[in-house]
Amino acid sequence: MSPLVAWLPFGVAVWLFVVGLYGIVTSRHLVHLIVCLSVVQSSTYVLLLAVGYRSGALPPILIDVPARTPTVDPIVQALCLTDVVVEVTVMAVLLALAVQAHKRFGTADPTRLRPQRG
Amino acid sequence: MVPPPPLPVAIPLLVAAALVAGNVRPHRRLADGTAIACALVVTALCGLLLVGSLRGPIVYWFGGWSPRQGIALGVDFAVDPLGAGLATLTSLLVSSAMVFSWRYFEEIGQLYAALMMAFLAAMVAFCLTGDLFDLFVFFELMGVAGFALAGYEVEEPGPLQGAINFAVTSTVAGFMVLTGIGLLYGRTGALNLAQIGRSLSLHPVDGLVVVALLLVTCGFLVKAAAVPFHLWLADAHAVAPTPVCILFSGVMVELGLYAVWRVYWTVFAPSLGQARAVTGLLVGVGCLTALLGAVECFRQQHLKRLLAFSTVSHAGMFLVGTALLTSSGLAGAAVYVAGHGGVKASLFLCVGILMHRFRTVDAARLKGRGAAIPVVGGIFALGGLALGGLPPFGTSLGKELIEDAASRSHLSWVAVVLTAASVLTGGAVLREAGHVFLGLGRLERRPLHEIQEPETAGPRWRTPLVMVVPAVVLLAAGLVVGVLPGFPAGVEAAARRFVDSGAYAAAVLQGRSPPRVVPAVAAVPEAGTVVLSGASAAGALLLALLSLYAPPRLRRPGPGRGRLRPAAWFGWAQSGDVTDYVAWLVLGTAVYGLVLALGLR
Amino acid sequence: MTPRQRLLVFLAGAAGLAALLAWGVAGLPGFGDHRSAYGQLVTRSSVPLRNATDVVTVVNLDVRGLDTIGEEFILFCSVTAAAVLLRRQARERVGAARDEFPGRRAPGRDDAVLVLGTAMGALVVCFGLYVVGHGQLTPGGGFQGGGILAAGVALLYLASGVRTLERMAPEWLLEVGEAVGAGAFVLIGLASLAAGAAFLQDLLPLGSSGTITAGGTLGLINAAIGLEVAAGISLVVSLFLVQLARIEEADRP
Amino acid sequence: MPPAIQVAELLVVALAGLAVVLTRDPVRQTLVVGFFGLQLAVLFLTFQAPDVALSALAVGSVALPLMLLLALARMRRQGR
Repeated sequence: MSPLVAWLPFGVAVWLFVVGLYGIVTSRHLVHLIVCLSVVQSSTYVLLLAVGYRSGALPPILIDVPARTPTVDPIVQALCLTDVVVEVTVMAVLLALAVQAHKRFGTADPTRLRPQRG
Repeated sequence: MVPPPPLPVAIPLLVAAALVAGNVRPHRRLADGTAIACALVVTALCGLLLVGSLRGPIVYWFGGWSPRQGIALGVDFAVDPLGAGLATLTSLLVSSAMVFSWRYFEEIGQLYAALMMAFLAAMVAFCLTGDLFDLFVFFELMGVAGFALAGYEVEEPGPLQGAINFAVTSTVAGFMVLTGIGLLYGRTGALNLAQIGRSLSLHPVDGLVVVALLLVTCGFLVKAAAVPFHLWLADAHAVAPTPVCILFSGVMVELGLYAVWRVYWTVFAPSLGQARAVTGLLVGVGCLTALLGAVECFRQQHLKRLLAFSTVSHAGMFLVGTALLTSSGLAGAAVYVAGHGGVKASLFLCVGILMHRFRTVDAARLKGRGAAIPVVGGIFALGGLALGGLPPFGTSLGKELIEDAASRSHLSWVAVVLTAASVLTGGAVLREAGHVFLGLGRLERRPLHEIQEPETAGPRWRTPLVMVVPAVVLLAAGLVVGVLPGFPAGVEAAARRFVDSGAYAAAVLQGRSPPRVVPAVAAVPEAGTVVLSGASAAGALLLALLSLYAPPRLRRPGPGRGRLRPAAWFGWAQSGDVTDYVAWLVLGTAVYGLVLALGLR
Repeated sequence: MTPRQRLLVFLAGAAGLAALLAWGVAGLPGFGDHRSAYGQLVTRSSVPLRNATDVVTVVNLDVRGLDTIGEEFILFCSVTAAAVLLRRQARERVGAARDEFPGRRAPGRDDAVLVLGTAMGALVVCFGLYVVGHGQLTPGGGFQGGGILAAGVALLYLASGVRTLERMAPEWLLEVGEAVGAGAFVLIGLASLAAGAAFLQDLLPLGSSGTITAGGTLGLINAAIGLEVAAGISLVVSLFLVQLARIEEADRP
Repeated sequence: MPPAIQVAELLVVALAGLAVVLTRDPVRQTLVVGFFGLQLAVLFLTFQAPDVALSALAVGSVALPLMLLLALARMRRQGR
């Protein structure tokens, strides 16, 4: 049991990745699809933060802490911050596209956007 | 004089911000002029960096955070000749695109120019960076600008669908890359490419390394359109505005490949070396992509879609060259990329001119009408011959170098695949040249349903000079690449530098310049492959004539139904449905992973 | 593809992908055992070198500042992209949104809502400014604070209605604010370059640790990012709002 | 071994992620994704990452649901 729990954070990351992809593939609404994309993205947050975690360590805020206190890794947190921005921005562009697609196609079902033929 | 490496990224970013801020009182000509000037300045800066990096890699640490105690702290630009060369090609194409789009995009003021500048900065930074996470960041920046540019024509269903398919697949690909980065960081605690490579080689190769390689490679291969990750490409490239198409086809696909190999040679090569599993997998995938793209290309009558599929085919050929994991294969691909960038961009511009004059890119509606613009017809036909492999174009030189490198790796059969793909793509373009510009042939075609709205304003009875000149210049550039003496030898030297992981790491982490690489001697293609190139161009011409004049039952299969027809199978996969594409993406990644897992264990 | 075929393709792939990912994460050091020399080195040098106590901010804006420039321009591009994609088209006109919902009252008519909402919005805006200003000291910074500021603006809109908001923060102003914020970040980097140092190298006095002036340029960069993020997110929200009020004369299905 | 609070929060996040995917009605899904964002923020707090938690909170439970609701409102108006 114990090793399983020890790998739980990574397992949750893998789970969110696959579940989000399942949602995308079976989606019948563009907005639903976009939200599922954000679930895939949250998998990367969990993975990054879990990778940088150190048991018993403090957050990397150095107010009132002795100089040698172990802290969790600040690098992954910086990466996660960037990742969060990427999330909100990609969502905004995709939602704008989805709104326009709904206007043009009269539906938000990704499988019913008219296929183009050459 | 070597300029500071941040400049070619910082200047276009600043210009992009200024253009948006100035959009309160839009002034189109001023904005376009600024953007063209900026792109030209960036071209010059990248060119100077290229020249400077011939003497040894230029390593630049942002914020002055150079490595301490052998550990890279900050973010670096590590400029080497191949990266700088690709950045130069990129900025050159952006300059041409901005000149060509003098008459485009009247309704959004300065925002188009701003998006193009941000796109330019992202692509240049992508070429120069030496940091794995920054590759991801600029991948996303390129993506976001690209989605907007692809979906620019929001009045049309096609561009919206293309942009959505592009955005969703590309974003999933980005997360795959990021997951790979997370795994690598967990093992090595580093983000600098050289540092990860060094630290990874201290461990034996295990699942983590294989899976990280898989995720990063597949993520970037989505941009590079390898089968089965190529499905989004035709949807997006066929509908983007013409000036944007030349960037998508001319460099964005190539940038995906660049990232795959930059990461492979710096991060994974110290532990994996020239892994045979990687060569086997990616040469195979490359051949499949080249053939599939070529066949699809030959079936099209929508001219932009035709060119988009030919890009898929060429991406496959580049993948073959680079996947040989030898410097000569890489050099061949680099020459090919340079030649292809010029030729393909020129072809797209010709289609843009047709669109401007006749409001359609459907070959069925264009039959014979192109006779009014014979110059454009000449450029288009020459471009078709160049794609077919006519010496001395850069495309044919690149193809010959890849074939030579393959035969040295005991994969001579690759030449057959490359030639077949060249004959098909060149033949398709030449067929349309005959059909559209000369009115030749007895093709019976039904017009396509969709009529694209015109992209341009202004009078349609003449072709503006700002449209023709870039097309001529770009085609000429594709030719110059093939005849410039010393160019292949220089590229070969650059490629050797690119694959030398040890020297790269020493330069980045210790600041040691590697010993000067003696220019390679054997950078001249063998006589046999040159003859083969000429033959493939002749074959393309023959195929074009055949398809124009052959009796109906021998001609291209129609888009009709029928379970066993390959056409039906292609159509089935190329459904235009993004949920399908993501399903294929997942399956493709799993299959690649299986092959790598079995091969690298 | 039929949904069934698609699901089969996906399930086959997903089973493989999940197995591969599991194989990959099995190679990671166990959860909680992470020891990165990189992180430790940055943590140890952040107070002595920068007088800043939030190491994440130091990493984000200084040590790995280029990441953040890229990130800010991703935001900048996506806001520009949204403006391009949601631009007014030839056959659209602006109509009154509230005609569409006859039975409902438009928000912000009630005095109590107006007073309470404005007060809360003002409070949230103050908090956002605080978070932006103290980014280098405590958790938070330009992005988080900018997000909170945008939330405050949204609250003000809910309380006072879209017309008031348009008068207070019209689209062009938001566009300019966003561009100025993004451009300022690059300018700060270029200023160091012009002064003969490396791009983004800190040249300002570092202030004393624990005060708002600590960290030299970090405060300036946080302010620039805060401006960009607040204006950018507000602009996206207002673009979507304007979409609601747009009616197509000839809707094409 | 992660402490109990992290284990609990991880399980909540895993289930909430599943719930987001399985909620097919986009309007209802917006509420679920807001909850998911909130739980992610709590998880990040237990991971000692207050900076990330704060931005996840600002994005995941304010900006994102607001954009989603506005986009959905536009689509719904179209359908009328």
